[in-house]
Order: sequence, then C-alpha cells, then structure tokens
Amino acid sequence: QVSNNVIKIGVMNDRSGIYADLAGEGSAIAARLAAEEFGGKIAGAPIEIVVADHQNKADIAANTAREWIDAGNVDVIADVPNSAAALAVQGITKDKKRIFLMSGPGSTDLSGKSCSPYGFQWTYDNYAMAAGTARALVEQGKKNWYFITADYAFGHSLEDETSKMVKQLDGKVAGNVRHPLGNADFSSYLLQAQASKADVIGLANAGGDATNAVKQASEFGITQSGQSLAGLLLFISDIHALGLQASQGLLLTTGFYWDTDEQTREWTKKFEAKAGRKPTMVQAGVYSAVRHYLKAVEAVGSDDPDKVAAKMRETPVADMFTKNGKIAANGRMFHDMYLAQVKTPGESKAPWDYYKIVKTIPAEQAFLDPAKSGCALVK
Amino acid sequence: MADDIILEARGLSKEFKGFIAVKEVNLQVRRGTIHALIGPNGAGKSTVFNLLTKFLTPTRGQILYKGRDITAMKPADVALLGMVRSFQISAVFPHLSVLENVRVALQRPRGTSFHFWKPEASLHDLHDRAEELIEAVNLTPWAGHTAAELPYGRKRALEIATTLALDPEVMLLDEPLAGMGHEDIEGTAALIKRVSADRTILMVEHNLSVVAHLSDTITVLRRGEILAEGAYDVVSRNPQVMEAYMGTGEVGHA
Amino acid sequence: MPDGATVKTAMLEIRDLQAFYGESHVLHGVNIDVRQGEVVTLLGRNGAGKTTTMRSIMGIVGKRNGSIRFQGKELIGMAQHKIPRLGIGYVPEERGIFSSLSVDENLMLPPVVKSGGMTVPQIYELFPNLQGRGTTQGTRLSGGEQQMLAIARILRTGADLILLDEPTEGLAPVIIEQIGVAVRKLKQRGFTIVLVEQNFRFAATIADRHYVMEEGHVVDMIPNDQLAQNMDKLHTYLGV
Amino acid sequence: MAAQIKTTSIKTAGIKTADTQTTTIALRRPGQDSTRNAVILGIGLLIALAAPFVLYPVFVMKVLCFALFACAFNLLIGFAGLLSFGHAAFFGGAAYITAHSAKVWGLGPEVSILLGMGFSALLGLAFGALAIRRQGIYFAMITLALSQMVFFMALQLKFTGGEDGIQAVPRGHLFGVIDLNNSLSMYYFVLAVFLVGFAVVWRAVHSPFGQVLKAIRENEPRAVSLGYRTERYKLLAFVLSASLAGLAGGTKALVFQLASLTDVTWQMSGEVVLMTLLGGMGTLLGPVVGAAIVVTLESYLAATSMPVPVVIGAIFVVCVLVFRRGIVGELQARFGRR
Amino acid sequence: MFDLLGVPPQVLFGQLLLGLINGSFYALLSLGLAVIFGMLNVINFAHGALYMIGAFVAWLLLTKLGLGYWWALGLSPLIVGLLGVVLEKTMLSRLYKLDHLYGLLLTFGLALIMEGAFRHFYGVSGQPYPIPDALKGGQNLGFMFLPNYRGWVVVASLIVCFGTWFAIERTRLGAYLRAATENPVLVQAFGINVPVMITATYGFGVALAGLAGVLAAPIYQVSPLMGSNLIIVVFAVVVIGGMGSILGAIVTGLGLGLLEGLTKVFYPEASNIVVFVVMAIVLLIKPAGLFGRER
Ligand SMILES: Nc1ncnc2c1ncn2[C@@H]1O[C@H](COP(=O)(O)OP(=O)(O)OP(=O)(O)O)[C@@H](O)[C@H]1O
Ligand SMILES: Nc1ncnc2c1ncn2[C@@H]1O[C@H](COP(=O)(O)OP(=O)(O)OP(=O)(O)O)[C@@H](O)[C@H]1O
Ligand SMILES: [Mg+2]
Ligand SMILES: [Mg+2]
Repeated sequence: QVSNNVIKIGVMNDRSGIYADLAGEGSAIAARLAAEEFGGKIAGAPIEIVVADHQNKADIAANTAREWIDAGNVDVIADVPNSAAALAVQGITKDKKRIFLMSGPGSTDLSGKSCSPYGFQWTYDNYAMAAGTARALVEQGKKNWYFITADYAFGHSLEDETSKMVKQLDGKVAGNVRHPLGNADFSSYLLQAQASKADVIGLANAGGDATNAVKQASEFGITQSGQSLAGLLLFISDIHALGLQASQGLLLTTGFYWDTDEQTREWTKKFEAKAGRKPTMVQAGVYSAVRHYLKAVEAVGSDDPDKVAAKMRETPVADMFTKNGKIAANGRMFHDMYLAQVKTPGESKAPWDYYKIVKTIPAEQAFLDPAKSGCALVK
Repeated sequence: MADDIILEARGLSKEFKGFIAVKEVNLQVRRGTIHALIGPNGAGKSTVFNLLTKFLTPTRGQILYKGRDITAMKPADVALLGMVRSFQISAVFPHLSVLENVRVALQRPRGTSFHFWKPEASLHDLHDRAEELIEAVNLTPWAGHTAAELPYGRKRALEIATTLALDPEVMLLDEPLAGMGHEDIEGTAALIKRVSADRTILMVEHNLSVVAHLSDTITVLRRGEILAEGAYDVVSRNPQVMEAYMGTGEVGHA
Repeated sequence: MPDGATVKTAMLEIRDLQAFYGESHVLHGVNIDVRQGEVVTLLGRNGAGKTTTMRSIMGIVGKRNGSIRFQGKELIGMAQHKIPRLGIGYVPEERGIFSSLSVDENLMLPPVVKSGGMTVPQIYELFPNLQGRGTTQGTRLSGGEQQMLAIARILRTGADLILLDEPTEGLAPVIIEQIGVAVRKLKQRGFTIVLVEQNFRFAATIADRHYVMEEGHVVDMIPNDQLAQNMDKLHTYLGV
Repeated sequence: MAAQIKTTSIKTAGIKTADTQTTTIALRRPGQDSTRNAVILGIGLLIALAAPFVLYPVFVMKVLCFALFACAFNLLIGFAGLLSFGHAAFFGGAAYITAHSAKVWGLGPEVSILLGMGFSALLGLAFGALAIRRQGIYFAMITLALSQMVFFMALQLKFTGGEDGIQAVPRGHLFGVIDLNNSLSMYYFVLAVFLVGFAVVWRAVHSPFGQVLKAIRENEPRAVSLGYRTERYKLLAFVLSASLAGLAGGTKALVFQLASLTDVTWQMSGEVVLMTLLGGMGTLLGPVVGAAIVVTLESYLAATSMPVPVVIGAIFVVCVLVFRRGIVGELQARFGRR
Repeated sequence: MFDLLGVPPQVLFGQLLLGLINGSFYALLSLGLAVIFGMLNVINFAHGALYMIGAFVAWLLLTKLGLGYWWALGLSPLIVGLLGVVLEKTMLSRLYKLDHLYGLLLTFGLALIMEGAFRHFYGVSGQPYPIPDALKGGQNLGFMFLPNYRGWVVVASLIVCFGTWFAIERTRLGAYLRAATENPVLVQAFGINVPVMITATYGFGVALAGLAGVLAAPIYQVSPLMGSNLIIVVFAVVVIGGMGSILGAIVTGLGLGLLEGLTKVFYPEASNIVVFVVMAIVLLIKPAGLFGRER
C-alpha cells in the first residue's frame, strides 16, 4: 500500500547559511528521532530520510523539490525555512499532490493566500511571533512603540502585524526606521529609537540583523535607560549566539522551549545526544510534524497523500511539542505559544538555561483566525 | 598657394601641469612632401604628433587639415578624414595574424564593422588587397604568422602596411626606424620613399642620414619651440641646430 | 686611482657561461674578462645575446651555468638581491623608469651600495634635462630623458662596475656626445664599464676593447687601437 | 621570480612568445580548424537532443540557461577583454521582467522573454555608457557597483515581491499553441533558445564586428588611430552580452516559474565568472562546459554534507593556479599543438 | 531650537559621530586593501574573510585559551598576517606576472573557502565576544551616549591608519614597494629582496584586516558572514579613494562613514546604496578616483 515500498521523507533546509543553526542538520536529526519511534518502518515499508541544502535560494528549493518528487520518490517534504523557498515548494507540492510539512518558514501566506490542501504550517508564523509579543507588552502597559525594521517585504509585514495589534489594543506607534538588509551597524537606528522616547523598541528583523541590533542596544545602554527591547522574530539559537550578557531582559514569543516540562526535557536529552546542542522550536516542530504524518500513514495504512492529509487534519496533535494541537482548514496547526523573557546571566543556572516563560498564549489568540487568512480552502 | 598646405598648426601649445612641452608652434606641411620633425630628446616631437592626431588636446592653438579646423575632433574621426599615424612604440595587434592585422584596417572603410551578424567570410574578398600590401613591405613569408612572432623590424613594416591599407592622404610616422637593425633600416627607408609617391608624410626620426636622404623639409624643435626650418642642407648648417642637436657629428647613427 | 688599463687584475671573469630562457638555450659558453677601470663593449647583431649576458651577471635570467666571478666572488648561486650590493649597477635596455614614481623618486630609488657615487648636483650637471623635473611622473619624460634618468640613478649608487645596455638608443647626437663625455669621466674616476652598443662609432670613441658576439658565443675580441685594421671584419660581423 | 620587464621596445630578432600568453587573459584563436569544431558541435547537439530522456529535464534546462548566460558573459571577457562583475543584473533583471509579463500581464512566453531581453539590452546600454570608458579592474568595479544598485532596487520595488520573488509564473503556451507545461516541450523550447543565443555569440565572434573587437582588445590606441571609434564597438559588445544574459535570465524564469533575488546578487555574478573561467575564457564551448560542471556540482553537493562554498571556492583556486585556460582551453592547447 | 529638515541638531551630531566611528572601520579595512592593491596589484577579495578570521581568532583565544581582548589585539593580527604570508608564498606569488584579474579571482575563491569552512564548523548565528572591562561603560556627551569602546575604536584605527600612511608615502620603503609593483625584476637588480618585501606587505595588509576584526568583535557578532557584506562596500571605498592610494583610502573611508551616517537619518533605506551612487559619480568625473593617479 506504500508507494515504491518506502516512505521517503525529504528534509530540505538551509544547511550552511543563516538558518543553518535554527534548522539545518538538527531538523534532520529531529525527523530521524520521529522515525525511530516507529521502529524505522511502517507496514513493512522502511522510513528513509534524505536531506538537501536549499542554500536559501528559491530556485534551488524548487529544483530539488521537483527532482525529489519526479525522480526520487520522495513522499513528503519537511522544514524549508526561508519563506521564498517554502512558497516555491508549496507551489510544487500542491501541483504534484505531495504533503509538505513546514516548520521553518514564517510567512502567513503559506496558510493564507498561498495555502495548499497538502501544506501544513506547524511551528510558528510571523503573525504569532509578532502579535504575541505585542499583545503581552501592551497589556503590561507598554503602549508606545518604535520599530526598527528590515527594509524588505518580510520586515514590513512583521512591522504591520505588530503595529496593527498595538493599535488594536489602544497603543500607539511613535515612529519607525527602515534599515537595509544585512546591516552591520545599528547604532544610528538605535539612537533614533532612543530619541523617540517610546516604551518599546520593536525589532522587525531577523537573523544577523536582529542579533547585531540587540548586541548594540546593550552597548548603548538602551535597556538600562528604561526602554524595552522586543525581538519580533528571535530564536533560541540567536540568544545562544548573543550570550545572556547582551540579550538579558529581551521579550520574545516562542512555540517551544526545551525546559518546559518532563516530556520536553526527555526528548531534548535524546536530541542533544545526537546534535550536541539543545533543539530550537523549528527542529522540535519538524519532529512533531513528521511524527504526526507517520501516525496518519500508520492509521491509514497507506501513503496516499489525499488520505493521509485528511487523516492528519482530523487527528488532534498530542506529543511532547504540544498537548492540544489542532490542524485548521488552512493547514495551520494551532497550538499554544509562549511569551518568554531572556534570563540574566545570574538567573541562568546551566548552558541553554535561557528563558523564563512569562505567559502561555492560547492557540486562538496566538494565531490568525483561519477565516481571515485569505486561504481559499476555508469555507 | 594655400591649397598646397595640407596640414597646418597655428600657435599650437601644450602644457602639462605647468610644464610647457610645446610652445606656439606654427607648422605647415605641404601636400606631397616628406616633412621631418627632428630635435633633441624631450623637444616635444611626439607631443606635437599627439596633438596633430588629437591623441592629446592642445592647451592653445588651432589645427587645420585641408583648410578645415579639426582642433575639436576625436582621434578616430581624424583618421577617418585620411590622416593616419603610427606610434613611437611599435603598435600591432599581437594575437592577430599579419594578414588579419592589415585586414582590420582594410575593412574599416566598408562600413560593415558593426555587422555582428555577417560571417567573417564576408571579409575574404579583402585578402587580395591585403596580400598586395604585405608584399609591398616584404612580409609575404610571414603572412600567416601572428604578429607577436615577428622580429621587431618586421613589426614596424607591418605597422606601415596596416597604415597604408587605409590609403591615407597624410601619414604621420613616429620614429619608424627606431630600434631596427642595420639590415632593416635601408629597406624601410626605401619603403617610406616608395609609399610617399602620392601622399604626404610627416615623420619624427633621429637617424639623420635617413632624414637627410628622404625629407624635403625639416623642422627642428627645441624645448617645444621651432628652432629652424628648411631643407636638410640649410638646417644642418645652422649653428644653433648644430649646437642643440647634431653636435660635432662624430658619433651620429650609422 | 691608478689608470685602469695598466692594472691586470680581472674584476669580472666570465667563464663558459650558459643561459636559458625556459627551454631555449641562448648563451653557449661565453667567456669575457673585464679588468678594473676598463671600458669594454659588447657588439653584435640583434639577438646575439648581449643583453642576456648582462642579465646573467645580474642573475635575472631563467637559468644559468658556468662561472661569473666578480672581484673573486662567484655570482652564480648567489641570491639575486645580493649581487648589486657587491657594487654592480645595471642600466637595462628598456630603461625601466617607474611610472608610479616621480623623477626624484626614480633617481633616489636604488640604494647606495658604496661611497664614491655621484651627487645629485653632479648628475644635473651631466644631464641638465633632468633638472627641475623632479616631481614629474617618471614615464612622462621623453624617451631620451628617461634614458638619462636610468643612467643617472645608477651613478648615484657608487657601484664600481656599471653595465650599460644600449645607452644611446633613441638619443639625439648631442646627447650621445654628452653620454660619451660622461662615460669617459666615469672611466677617469676609476669606474669599470661594460657597454652594449649597436652604434660602434660611438663605442669606438670610448672603449678600450670590444667583444663581438654572435648567436650566444663570443666570436672575437678587438682592442680599440686595432679597430681600424679590423673594420672589414667588424662590418661582416655586424652586417652593416 | 620570473622575468617581467616591461619592454618599451622589443627589438630582438628572435621570437618572443613567452610574454604573449601571460600578459593578458589567455586567449585562443577560435575557428582554426572548423571541421573538428563542426564534429564537436554535432556531437554536442545530439547529446542535447537526447538528454531529457536520460537526465532530469529541468536540470538540463538549468544547465542550458546558465550555459547561455556564461556564453554571453564570455563574449565580453573572452573577446572584448572586459571583465564585468555585474552581469547578474541583466540575468536577474530580465527574469523579473519576464516573470512579471507572464504572470501579471498574462503575455505569452515568447513575448515575455523578449520583453525581459529588451529590458536587459536597455540596462546594458545604460551600464555600458557609464562603464565602458574605463578598463580592467575599474570596469569590473563599476559594473559591480551598478549591479548592486539593481539588487537594492529589486529588494525595494513592489513588483519584484521582495525576498519572496515572483512565484508561480505560468509557462504558458508557445505562440499560443504549444503547451510548455509539458516538460519535453519546455525542454526543446529552451534548447532552441540556447541554440539561437549560442549561434549569435558564435556569429558575432566570427564577424567583421568580431574582428574589430579583437583588434581593440589587442591594442586600443592603434585601433583608434585606424579610425575606429572604439567606445561604440565596446558598447555594442556590452549591449549584446547584456541582451543575451537577459535572454538566459528570462528563460530561466519560465523554467523555474520563479524570479528571485538570488539571480541579481553579486554572488551570481561571481558564479558566472567561475563557469567561464572553469570552461575556458575566450573559447566558444568553454562556458557551456563550465556551466554544466558548476550546475551539476551544486546540485550534487546540495544532497551531501559537504559545504558547497568550500568546494566551489577550491575549484576556483585550482583553476586560477593550475589550469588558467580552463578545461576547453586546455584541451584545445593540448590537441591544437599536435 | 531649530530642526534641520525635521532632525534636531543633537541627533545630527550624534549621527555624525557614529558615522565617523563606522568610517574608521572602513578606513582600516580599505587601508589594508589599498596597501595590497597598491603594492601587489591584487584586488584582495579575501579581505572580508580575513577580517572575519581576525575576529574569530580573538574569540577562539578567549574561549579556548582564556586569553582576553588585549592579548587578542596583538596576537590575532599576527596570526592573520602569518596566514596571509602563507597564502602569498604558496599561491598569490605565482600570479603577479599575469593580468590583475587573476588575483581577484584567486582571492574570491579563497574567500569562499574560508567563509565556507568557518560556517561549517561554527555555524552562522555568530559567537558573543564581550567588551573588555577597561572599556565598558560610556560617556554622556549631552547629545548622545558614547560607549567608551567606540571611542577607543576611532582612536586606535586613526593611529594605525596614519602610521601606515606615513610609512608608505613618506619613507623610502614606500618607493621600493611601488617600484616593485611595476617591475620587480629591476628592483631586485638594484639589490632589494623583492619577494620577501612583497610577502611582508601582503602579510601586513591582511594583518590590518585581522586587527579590524578584533576591534569589531565586541561590537558585532563574531560570525562567518561578517565580512562578506562589508567587503563590497570597502571595495567601493577603495575605488572612490583611488585604487592603491593610501591617503585616499583613509580619507574616503572616514568621509563615506559620515555620509552614510547622514543617509541613515534622512533616507535610511538608501544607506546601503549611497556608497555605490557616490562611486559611480566619482568615477564618471574622476576616473582614477579622488586621490588616484592615472597610470
Ligand atoms: N624573455 C625571453 N624569452 C625567450 N627568449 C628570449 C627572451 N629574451 C631574449 N630571448 C632570446 O634570446 C636571444 C638573445 O637575446 P638578447 O636580448 O640577449 O639579444 P641582444 O644581443 O641583446 O639583442 P638586441 O640588440 O636586440 O638587444 C634572442 O634570440 C632572443 O630572442
Ligand atoms: N603627459 C605628460 N605629462 C608631463 N610631461 C609630459 C607628458 N608628455 C610629455 N611630457 C614632456 O614633454 C616633453 C616633450 O616630450 P616628447 O615625448 O614630445 O619628446 P620627444 O621630442 O618626442 O622626445 P624623444 O625624442 O625623446 O621621444 C618632455 O619633456 C616630456 O617629459
Ligand atoms: Mg618621442
Ligand atoms: Mg639587447
């Protein structure tokens, strides 16, 4: 019942560029951990995992996906951080009717106007990251915002989502400054933000841009002078890279934290044994998504994409990643998110002991209402 | 009388960052003659050449070619009018064959040089003419070689053939014999004489015996200014010229 | 300083010199002796190997065998940059004026290797064309001026053996005469000079002896005072 | 250290070829024995026709697009002696225009590609007008700077879709008839485009224009003195090269149904240099071979754990150090000698 | 109080000062490039990667050997310089007699290798490097808060820049170097050990990049990618200043830092292209660059 008598999972992500640390080989390890839970085979068909580096180039992603499906018998593609690459893969998997498990990409379009019956957006999205943080801060009374935004579509959309949320809750936006992508020096923007006297400086950027901004904010004593710094898209790998000295006190939203409960710690131990470091939410999300997919295959007894997709949708998600996940019609997996604050070096007891979970954001609040997502699959 | 003057410079001057290389030079080259420009090193001969062919822009002064003011023209346009120069340092196209070197010049008047859609074969009908020119400078045995392989003297000959291919009315030769072995000098001098038949030649040359033998008129430059002008016999007896240039005449070129 | 011609010690002794450019074997056993204070010329047609002989002395050819002794020291095998430091100055035929250096910088470039070199005012006296051009970019000088500069900068270093490769090429007759005067002055001061020349009329006015080269060999040696008798022979050698 | 005396006058009677191959980017004269070339071309064509039945068609199409891109680039470096470090602007720029025409304006594939190519030609004219008066490193740097500006525009402008690029570009029907969604039809269409582009390069090199271009590369002042307005020739070469790079970029946009920022980055400009260098600058087939190897390597390495940039970088280094003439150049030198 | 186009003057001063700080980085990096280009005729594409390695060496010294910032300041440029010496001896030295473009291509490849290798081993998110204790804190200048460390960066790089300028333009050494660029054989024939001098120059040039890397480590993340974006801008600086002109590199580096600072206030979106726009304009008007001499 299984095509080509093998269940082939293609983990495609950035293995050498800016997302290599938050996804990369770690995502492949996470997928393998999921496969091991099924003893490496389902219904006699072995589970095989292949990997590819899309180098953050949409055309390479598209090419690899096509080739995997056309010539490599790949049944399911997982991860794909970088929204452009994910959009390309989404198009192809939709055309060719293959399941696509997105853990890495954040664009809400993937479960919005570019949604697909076979596409599942698992771990987070830009809306959840931005809106979650914004809501929590505004509710704490930090109503006046200033944005430092990466000047391209992704940065703009992060800023838009956040400022919509801020305004909706009667906050206001004092101003913004747009910096070019791949900027090294943020002192100038930080000074402008400081001069605005806003309560919160929102960093609508990612990767190296975000970490450099955080580091320099601490150098210029921004947080000491009473302003809060909110990273709208920061991952634990970024915090690790920054060190607590520079990042302490920062507020951010995350879909997973390894030190949440017994189950997460136990899984983390297994992961760490292979990867040599703690998992990010993207890697944990790959595990959860692949596991959910394999469960559906097992239940259906076939890897037929239509049947498996239907099964995935009707089954609730319950694993170490989330206790009460549900998949909406647009492919969005709804689960609780967490608002975290980065610990001070004094509070941190062990390596990777970085977050204090300040608040759990219920799934309905965390994610965009499917009806408003613009996805044609939502009636 | 005015018709007789094919090339004329009026009050030509050139300064380089405060250094005056050419000062108020008035030069008239008569049609159909061989006119030599001599003078000690640094007198400004090459500079005058570069000014006349527009490879340099004069600081002051005017250049007239066939009565037409060409002071503001571009160098390529001057060449199009029929005034073509050679260089003091040998100028060939080193990786093109001898034939191709000449053909590049021959193809120019055709107007197909921008035609990137035409085959190279459309140039083959130029080969006869090219071979004639190559023959004229005794390069026939070398026709298929790349220019880089030629000995120095043969390169100079090739340069002359290339220049002749344009059938210029005025040829400007900058030290055509410099660096040639004794064996080549005579041949090249004879060649220059031969091709001067229906054109005008202005040349810079240090080899006085050749200058004496070839030229109708000689202009002597010194420190950017004209010191003397006239036929060889007249000029060579001018005491100022002897002092500034010829010296006692004991050690001149063989 | 004693008159060079009477001193019999060989300052430069070249024995069975072989030189190669890559695969091509250019010098086939050259033998030359130069005594202290002499002016010696190398004559020969284009390509005879005159320049290569000089470059071999300076150690800047691809490969060389045989023996070159300068004041008793073997040069073959010595590190290239040490050779000039023994007191040998080289004026290459292509002059080698540096375009990224001003005239003054060109003039001051070669390090002084021995005392007794000419001073800058003396140099200007010898080559008045160079005066006042100090800040001009080196290669903006006219061809002849560059030649003067190339000679001038070696005179400054105090090297006592000077190798001049075609110093008169492209120069006006007056200047050639001046260079002749300069060479004679240098000789009087005890410098030893090896000169490559095509212009043997010039060579005849200054040299003590002439070596004639052909195809990588020395084929003849003519003392200057026997030049007249050997004129015919020389003409055949040089193809005049 | 080997001898390098700048000769102001070389006047030895012997043959001094040693300096000729080293002072400029090594160049071979093409077309000496045309029969052998014809045989090679014939075999190449057969392979190209059969390829989609053996290899994955999209992969071969990618190779063809990059091969054309490299050929276009080579027209400039190999035959006009100009190193452009900004060719990605033409490649990627045309990709955007083609993608936009096909997706938003709903134009047919052939019209879309032509529009992309036209855009590159205009861009090339603008770049060329600015850069052509300079040579060597300066030329490289100006083209790099200008292409960086194009990159930032692509990042900022609305229609390019920022870092997402223009996705899901319809391939459409060729001349309204042939459905290009069929991968074989698409393949033969791309092959045809490539062959046309390649033929243009071949013809341009072996044309009266090509002769003048070579002369200019060899000795520009001399060409001027013969009455050639050299800037116009270089400009035409630049525009031709830019247009063909645009042709390649537009076609690639349809193959992948995508136009993205990758295609306008300076790394892409570097990649095309690598392809050309690896295959052999100034040879006609070199860029094709180079492109095939680089594309194959990249897609092979993507599935291994080897770091791609390290391998690519190592190839670069090896090429520069030991076979500067590139693969085809090296072969020609070896067999041409016999 | 009046505003300048809507920007209060204090902010403007602050921004100018920041521009100067960035400019001193540009100056230091472009100085190294200019030294290498001016003397070796090589466009050192690997400069950005060597800058990155400079920062990484500092980080490795700290984490593996426990050697702090001040040690790194001395050791890291030395190590990078030695690496440069090895690269020059084994590879670059074979290319001098060829077209300059080969030097560019070789170092382009080297840059890919170095960056790729560091990415492979250390990932890309970067590593934290603390500001040394002695330079923590800052000064309140009234119009802005100036971290002490940034002040130190400006002072240190200006000293190094002008020291280098003096050594090259005002001493005999500089003349040797320039002459050797043109005609190494002849300079050798004057009794100067050219190969050693050239190797040392390259080593020195890249050591400057290493030094810039150490200076940058406490400000930016120590990441394998830190050099690759910067290098293109630094190229532009060198071209604007006039390739090979030492003074040009320094002055243009500082000037462009200031200009960029102003752009960040008035039109931040353009701050990445302003350098290239300036470059295009300068080259049109003055082809050899602001301080370059035409060859
Ligand atoms: N760099 C080189 N590579 C290969 N062959 C060379 C090189 N330089 C010179 N030759 C060859 O070596 C031979 C001797 O050349 P050399 O320059 O020593 O002659 P020369 O006597 O100085 O002649 P000229 O009067 O032209 O200066 C010639 O055949 C020449 O072609
Ligand atoms: N671009 C320039 N910048 C500064 N000075 C220059 C430039 N070109 C030429 N000169 C100077 O102008 C004077 C005349 O030079 P020119 O080359 O015309 O001399 P020439 O008469 O041809 O000498 P030669 O016979 O030695 O070639 C020389 O003193 C030279 O230094
Ligand atoms: Mg002259
Ligand atoms: Mg010689």
